[in-house]
Amino acid sequence: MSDQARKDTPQQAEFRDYCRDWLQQNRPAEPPVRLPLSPLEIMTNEQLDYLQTWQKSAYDAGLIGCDYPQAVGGGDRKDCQRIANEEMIRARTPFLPNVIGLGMAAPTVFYHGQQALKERLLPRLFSGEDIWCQGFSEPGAGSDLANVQTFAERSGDKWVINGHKVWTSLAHFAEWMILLLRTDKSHKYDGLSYFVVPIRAALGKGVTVRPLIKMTGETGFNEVIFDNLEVDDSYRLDELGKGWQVAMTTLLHERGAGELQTPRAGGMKSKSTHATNSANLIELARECVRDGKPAAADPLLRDRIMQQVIREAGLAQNQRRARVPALLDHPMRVQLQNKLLASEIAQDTAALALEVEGASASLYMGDEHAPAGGQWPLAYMNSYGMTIAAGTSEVQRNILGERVLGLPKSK
Amino acid sequence: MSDQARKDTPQQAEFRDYCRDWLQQNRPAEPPVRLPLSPLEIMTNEQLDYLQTWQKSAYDAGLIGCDYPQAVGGGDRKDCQRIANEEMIRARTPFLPNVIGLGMAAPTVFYHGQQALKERLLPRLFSGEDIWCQGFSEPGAGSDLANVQTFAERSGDKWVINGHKVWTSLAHFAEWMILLLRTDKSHKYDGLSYFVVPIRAALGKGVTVRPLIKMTGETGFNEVIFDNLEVDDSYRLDELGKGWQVAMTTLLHERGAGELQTPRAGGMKSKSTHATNSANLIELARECVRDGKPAAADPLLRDRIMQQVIREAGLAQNQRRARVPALLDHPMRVQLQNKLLASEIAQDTAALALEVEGASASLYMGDEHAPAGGQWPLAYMNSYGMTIAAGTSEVQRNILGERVLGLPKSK
Amino acid sequence: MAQSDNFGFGEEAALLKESARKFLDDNFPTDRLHALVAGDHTPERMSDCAWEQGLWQQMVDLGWTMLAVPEDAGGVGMPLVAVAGLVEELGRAAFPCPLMATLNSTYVLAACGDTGLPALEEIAAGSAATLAITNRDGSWNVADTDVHCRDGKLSGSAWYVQDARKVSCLLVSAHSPAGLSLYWVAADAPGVTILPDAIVDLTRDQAHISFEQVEATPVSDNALAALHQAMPAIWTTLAADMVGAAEWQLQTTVEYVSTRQQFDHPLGFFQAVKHPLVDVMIQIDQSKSLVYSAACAIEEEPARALQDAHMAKASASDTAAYASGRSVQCHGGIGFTWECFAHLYFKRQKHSQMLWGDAAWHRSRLAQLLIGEVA
Amino acid sequence: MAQSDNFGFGEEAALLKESARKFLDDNFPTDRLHALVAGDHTPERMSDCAWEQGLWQQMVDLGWTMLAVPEDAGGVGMPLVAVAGLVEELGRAAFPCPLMATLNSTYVLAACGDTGLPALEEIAAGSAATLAITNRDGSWNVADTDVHCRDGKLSGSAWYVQDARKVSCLLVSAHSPAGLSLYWVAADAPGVTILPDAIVDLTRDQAHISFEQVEATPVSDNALAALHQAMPAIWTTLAADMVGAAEWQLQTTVEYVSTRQQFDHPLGFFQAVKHPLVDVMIQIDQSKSLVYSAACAIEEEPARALQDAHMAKASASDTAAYASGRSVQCHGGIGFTWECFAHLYFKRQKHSQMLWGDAAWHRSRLAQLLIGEVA
Repeated sequence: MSDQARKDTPQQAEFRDYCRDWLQQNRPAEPPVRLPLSPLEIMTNEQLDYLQTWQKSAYDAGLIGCDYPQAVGGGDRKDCQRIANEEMIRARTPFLPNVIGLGMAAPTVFYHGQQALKERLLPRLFSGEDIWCQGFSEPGAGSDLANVQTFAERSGDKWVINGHKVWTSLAHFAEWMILLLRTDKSHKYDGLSYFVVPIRAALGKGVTVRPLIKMTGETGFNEVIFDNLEVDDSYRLDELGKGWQVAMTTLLHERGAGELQTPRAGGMKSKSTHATNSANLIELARECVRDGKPAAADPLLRDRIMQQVIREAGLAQNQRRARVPALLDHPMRVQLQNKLLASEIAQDTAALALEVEGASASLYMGDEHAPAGGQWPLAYMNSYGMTIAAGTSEVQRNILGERVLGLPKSK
Repeated sequence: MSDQARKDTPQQAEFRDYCRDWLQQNRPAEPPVRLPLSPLEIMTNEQLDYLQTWQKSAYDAGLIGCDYPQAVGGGDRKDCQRIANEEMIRARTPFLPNVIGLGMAAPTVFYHGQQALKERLLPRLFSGEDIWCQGFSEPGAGSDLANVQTFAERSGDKWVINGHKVWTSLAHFAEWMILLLRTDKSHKYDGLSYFVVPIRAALGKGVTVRPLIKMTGETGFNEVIFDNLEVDDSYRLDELGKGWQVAMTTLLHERGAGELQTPRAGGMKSKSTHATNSANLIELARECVRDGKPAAADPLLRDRIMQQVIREAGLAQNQRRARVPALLDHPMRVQLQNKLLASEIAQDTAALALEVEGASASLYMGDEHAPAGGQWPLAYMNSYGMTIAAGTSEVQRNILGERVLGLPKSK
Repeated sequence: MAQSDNFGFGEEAALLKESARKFLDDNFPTDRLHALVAGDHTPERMSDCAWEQGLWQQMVDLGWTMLAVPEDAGGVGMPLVAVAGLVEELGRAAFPCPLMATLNSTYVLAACGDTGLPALEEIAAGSAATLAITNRDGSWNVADTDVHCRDGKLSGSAWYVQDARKVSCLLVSAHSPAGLSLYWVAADAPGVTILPDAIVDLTRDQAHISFEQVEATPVSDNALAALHQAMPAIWTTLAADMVGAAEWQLQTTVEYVSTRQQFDHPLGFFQAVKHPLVDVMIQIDQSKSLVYSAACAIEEEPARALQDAHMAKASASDTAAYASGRSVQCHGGIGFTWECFAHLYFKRQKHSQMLWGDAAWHRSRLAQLLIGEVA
Repeated sequence: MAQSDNFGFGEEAALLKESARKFLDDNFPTDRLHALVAGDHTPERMSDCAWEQGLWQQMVDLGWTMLAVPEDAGGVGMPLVAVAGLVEELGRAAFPCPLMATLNSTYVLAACGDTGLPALEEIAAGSAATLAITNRDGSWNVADTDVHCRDGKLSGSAWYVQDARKVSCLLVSAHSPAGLSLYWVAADAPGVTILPDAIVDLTRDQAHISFEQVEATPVSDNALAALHQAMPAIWTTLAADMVGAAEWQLQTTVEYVSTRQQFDHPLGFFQAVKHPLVDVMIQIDQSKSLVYSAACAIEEEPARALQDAHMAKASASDTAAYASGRSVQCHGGIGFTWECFAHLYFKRQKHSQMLWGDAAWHRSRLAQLLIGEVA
C-alpha cells in the first residue's frame, strides 16, 4: 500500500487504483519538441498541441475536474482531484497547459457564474480545448490591482469595453479571458465588475493581442488591448460592482488556498525539461568544478544547498500541516504563505545554482558547454516573474501581516 | 614619518609631535577597576574617577577641545582635534568619560548658546569636571522624537519644567543635561525649544534620577523626572520654538557628521576591557573548539568572519572617502550611514561570536569558564541598544532614503 | 512504513496540547516567570536555579514526564508528535523545569533495550533525569565525553548538563574498557559534585559535574548505538520548545507594535516593522512543520528520521535567532530593558540555538546524508 | 609606505572621471546601448559582439587605453585610483569595449619587467589585448591553464576569455618546460581559433580559444609571479566597473520608484521599497570605498594590496548581486521585460559577480591571509 493510500476513503482508494492503472497504460510519449519550464512559457503551437492532446485524454479519462458536478462536465466525486494529482505527479506526466483555466477561471466561473454559462464553458475548459487567460493587471494597476481602469460602458444588453491589460500569459492561444474591469469610475473597489470574454473570436474586432518579451528573451506574456469590444451582459459573473469579491475567489485559488483542488502539473522530467529545485542543485554541484574539486565538496556550498533543501522541505510539510487543524494557529496562516515562499525559495535556489556554476554561469541556452543546458540563468531570471507577478512579495507580506497577524493596514 | 603625518599641514605636524611626546610621557596607569566597554556603561564612582582624572589631564595638556576658540576654553587650533584623536588611539589611552558632553553638548552649546553661557560651561565640559547627559527620548517619544511632551511653562524670567525623560545615559553622574522640550502644545515641530539644565544641583528639588536596568543586567541608563523644576531663561539655546533645529545640530554631531571633531575614545585595551570587533573575533575563533578543531579552521566560520572584516573595513574606508569630494555623489551620503552601519556590524559580529563559542556561548560574565570573560553575550545584547537608541535602524533607513536618495517621505 | 497524512497527530495529542496550554496559561503567566527568575540582574550573578516545584509536581502527577516512557516500562507511550505538542507549549511558557532533560534521558534509555528498563521505571514513577554526555569543548558528537569508567567507578567531568540541579538522576556516558558505555547515577551519589554554570539564560540552569570514583549502575555497553538512535528525538524535542518560544516572541511583539504609537500610527503600520514580523512567522511555520514531520518520521518512517530531525533543529535554530532579534528590536527601547519580558525568551532561545548543535552543525550532517562525502 | 589620506585621488583623476562621465553621457545613453545589443532576444541566440567601434577609437585617441601603461613604455602611467575612476564610469554606462581586458593585460605585462615592454608599447600605441589564462573549469587559480607550449608553439585551449573578438592581441599563459610562462600572440595568428560563447550578458562577449601549434612571442618565464602581482589590480578594476554599474542600477530604480504610483503613492513611499534601496546604497558605498582603498594600496602600500583587493572584489560581488535583484524587483512587471534597460545591467553584473572569483572565493583567500592555515 502506498504512502498516501493508507488514509484514503474507500471511494478515494478505488479512484486511486483506477488512475494508476490508466496512467500506466496511457502515459504519453516523449514530446517531439523541447517543452518549456511551465505552461506560462508555452511559445509554439507544437508545444501547445502536444500538451492539449495530453490534457484532453486525461480529461476524457476522468482525471480532471473530478470534484465538480457532472452537469458542468465534472466527475461528481468528493475530494478526489487530490488523488488524481498525486498519481499524475507520481507517473511524471507532462503538465496541463490550461493552467489558468483550471486553477483560476474554473472555480471563479463555478462559484460566481450563471448555471447556463457554467455548463457551456467548463467542459471545454477541463478538456483543454478552450485555453483561458487572465486579464487583471494593467500598466497602472500592478500591485495596486483595484486601480484597474479598463472600462465597460453599458449599451442596452451589451457592454462596450475599452482598456489595456498586460502580463496576460497564454493570451495568444486563449479562447477566453477572465476580465476584471471597471463599470463605475466613482468608487475604487465597488466600481469593479467581472466578466468572461471570448477574446479569440474577437481578434481584430475589438481585441488586439501583442506579445511582450521577458528579460529572459522568452515570449509568453502579452498585452491585450480592448477597443470598443462589445460583449453580452450574460458574460458577467456575479452582480455589478462585485468584481473585487469575485477577483478574491480567483486569487485565493491562485494561491492554492481555495476549496476546489486545482488539477496539478505532473512531474514529467526528461532531458528536454529541467526542474529547478534543490535536488537538481545537488546534481549540478556534483558536476561543476570549484577550485579543482566538485562544487559538492565545498563546505560553504554544501551548507547553502542544505538551507534550500530545508526550506523546500518546510514548504512541503507546511502543506501537510495545513490539513491538521490542531496544529494551526490561524486557518489561513500557512496557505497564504505558499506563493511567497515558493517563489522566494525558487529564486534563492537558482541564485545559488549560479554560484555553483561559477564562471560557467555566464553561458546561456544557446551554448553547448552551458551546465544543464543553460537552464539555471533562465530559471533565475524567471524567478523574478514569480516574485513580481500575482502580487509582489512585498504585497504578499502586507497581506500576511494584515490578514494573519492582524497588524494595521499600511495604506 | 608616520602614515598620517605625511599629509599634515606644518601646524598639524608640530601638534602631532607634541601630542605624541606628551602621550608617551603621560600614559595613565592601568585602571584599578574593570572598565566598562564604553562611557555609557560607567556604573561606579571608581570607574568614573579614574576616567575623569584622565580626561582632565588630557585637557590640561591641550588634547581636548583643540579646534574651539580660546575664549570658551578651546585650543584655538585648526583641524587639530583629528590629530589628537589619532594619537590618542595610537597610544591606546582610555576613553573619555564625558562623551555626551564632548560629542553632542559642546557643538550644540557652541553653535546655539549665548557667549556668556559658552564661556561658563564649555571649559568644565572639556576638562570632564562637569559630566553631561542628554534629555531627548521620552516614553512616548522614541523614534518619533518630535513628539516630546516634557513641557516648560513661562513664569516671568523663568521656566517651570514638568516631564519624563528616559534612556538618559550618565544622568546619575551628570551636572548638566541638554534638554529638548515643548514650549507650545499647538505645533509639533515648531513648538519645541532647547535648554541646558543643571540637573545635579536640582536633585531632590524638582529633578529625580532613577536607574533603568538593561537586558544585560547592567545599569547606566536612567529615567529623569522633572517636577516643577525652575530654570532661568538664559539657559535656553537659540530662539523659542527653534528646538528642533538645535536638536538637529546635536544629532548631526552624534552621527559623526558635524564639522567640529569629537574628541575620540582612545584605543586602550587591557585584560580588564575587551573590544568586540572582528579582530577579536578571529582571536576568539582560534581559542574556541568546534568539532574537535579550532573554530578558526571551520570554512563556514572563516567565511562569515571575513564578511564582518570586510564590512568593518568598508566602514573605515567610508570615513576616508568622506574626505574626498570627487568620490562622493552626495555630500551626506556616506556620513549619514555611520551610525546604522556601525551598529549593525557590531550586532552581527557579536552574533557570530556566539556561534563561534558554540555551547560555551551560554556562559555569562560570572562564569570562570566563559570565553573572553563572557563579554560576547554582553556585547551582543548591548548591540540592540545601538540599533535602537539615537534613531532605530528603521528610522535611519528612512532618513537615508529620504534625505540622500530623495525618496518620498514615508509619513 | 508510510507517513501519516496528519503526522499521526490525533485527538489525544490535540487534547494534551490544549490542556498543557491551559494549565500554563492559568498557572504560569509570564509575569510570574519574570518574578521567579529575574530577581538578580547583575551580569556577574550566579545562576540561582529558581523554579516552581509545586507546579512541576502537578505536571508529574498529570503524567507528563512518563508520556514518552514505553508502556512496558510503566509509561504512557504516547507518540512523539504528542510529546512535541506538549513541549511546544512548555517552550511557549518558557517554564523552568526538567521535562526536556527527562525526556532526553527517556529517549536514550528506551534505545538501550532491556537494560534500560529499571531506569525507565524510575522515570515512570516520577523521577526526573538529565543527560551528562557532553565534554568540556561542548562537542555535539556523541562519542565525545570526558568521563571514564574503571572498575565500575566513574571519574572525570561532564559539561553543559542541562537542569542538573532539578533532577534526581543522571544518565552518564563514559569511556569504559567495553567501549563507550552508559551509566545511571543518583545526582546526590557520593563523589558527584554539581558545579552550576553562571549562564545567560534565566529560565534554565546548566552545570558541569565532576565525578570522583562514583559508583554507577551500568545501563548499556553500546552507548553509541543508543545515543545515535535517540538523538533525532532529542533534537526534535528541543526544536519543538524553540518553536513554542518563538511563537510567544511573535505574538507578544505583534501585540506591542499594534498598540505602541509613533509618528501618529501604531508601529505595526510601518512595513519596516510589519514585514520582518511576517518573516518571523514564516520561519516559525517552516520550523513547526519540520518539527512535526520529524517527530512523525522517527516513529513511522525511521529511514527519514535522522535527516528530518537535522532539518528541524537547523531550522529551529535559525528561527530562534531571527525571532529573538526582531522581538527585541521591534519592542524598541522598552525591549532593551530588564523589566520587559522579551529578554527572558531572547536568552532562552540563544541557549537553545547552540544546544545539541547549532544550525550549521546540523546542516553539515544533513549534507553528509544527502550529498555524502565528495572527493 | 604610507597611505594617502585621499586615496591619492587627485585633481587629474577627478578631471578624468568627470570627462569620462560626460563623454559617455553625451555619446552613449542607455537607449543606445539597448538598441545596440538587444536586437535578438531569443534565449538560444548566439552572441553577436555588437559594439561601437567609432566611440572606442575616440577613447583610444583620448589615451584611455594607455593610462595604466608605464611612462617608460610610452604610456601615461596614471595612478590606479585614476584608472578605477575611469572604469567606474564605463561600468555605469555598461559600455561594451575591451578597455578592461586591455587594462588587465597591461597590469600583467607591467609585472613582467623588461620583457613585457614590447607588448606594452603596442598597447600604448593603441592595440587592445585580453588575457587568455583560464582553464575549462573556470578556475581562478592563476596556475591553472589548459594551454601548453612546446618548441615555442602553443597548443590547447583557453576559456572564459573576455571580449576576445574586440582585441588584436592575446596574452596567454601556458605550461612550458620552464614552468608557467606568458606569451604574446596576435588574435588572428595562424592556428588561433576564437570560438564565441553564447552568454547571458549582452554588454560583453566571451570566448574560448583554441590554439593549434601557434607561433608565440615569449613574454615571461615566471608567469606565476607576474600574475600574482597583477591580480589585485585586475580584481580592483573589475570591482570598480561593478560599483559603477550598481550605481546606475540604484539611480534608475530610485527614479522609477519615485514616479511609479501604486496605492495612491509613489512606490518609494513604501518602506518595503525604500529600505532595500537604502541597503543597496550602503553596499555600493562599502564596495566603492574598498575599491579606492585597494587601488591606493596597490601602489602606495603593497603589503596591504592583496588583502584589500580581495575585500574589494568580494564586496563588489555581493553588492552586484543584491543591487541587480532589487533593481528588477523594484521595477515590478516592467523590470521583467526585455524593453526595460534593467536586464542589461542585471546580466552584466551576474557575469561580473563570478568573473575572476566570486565573493566566497575571495573571502576564502582573505581568510588565508588574515587567519592562516589552522590545524
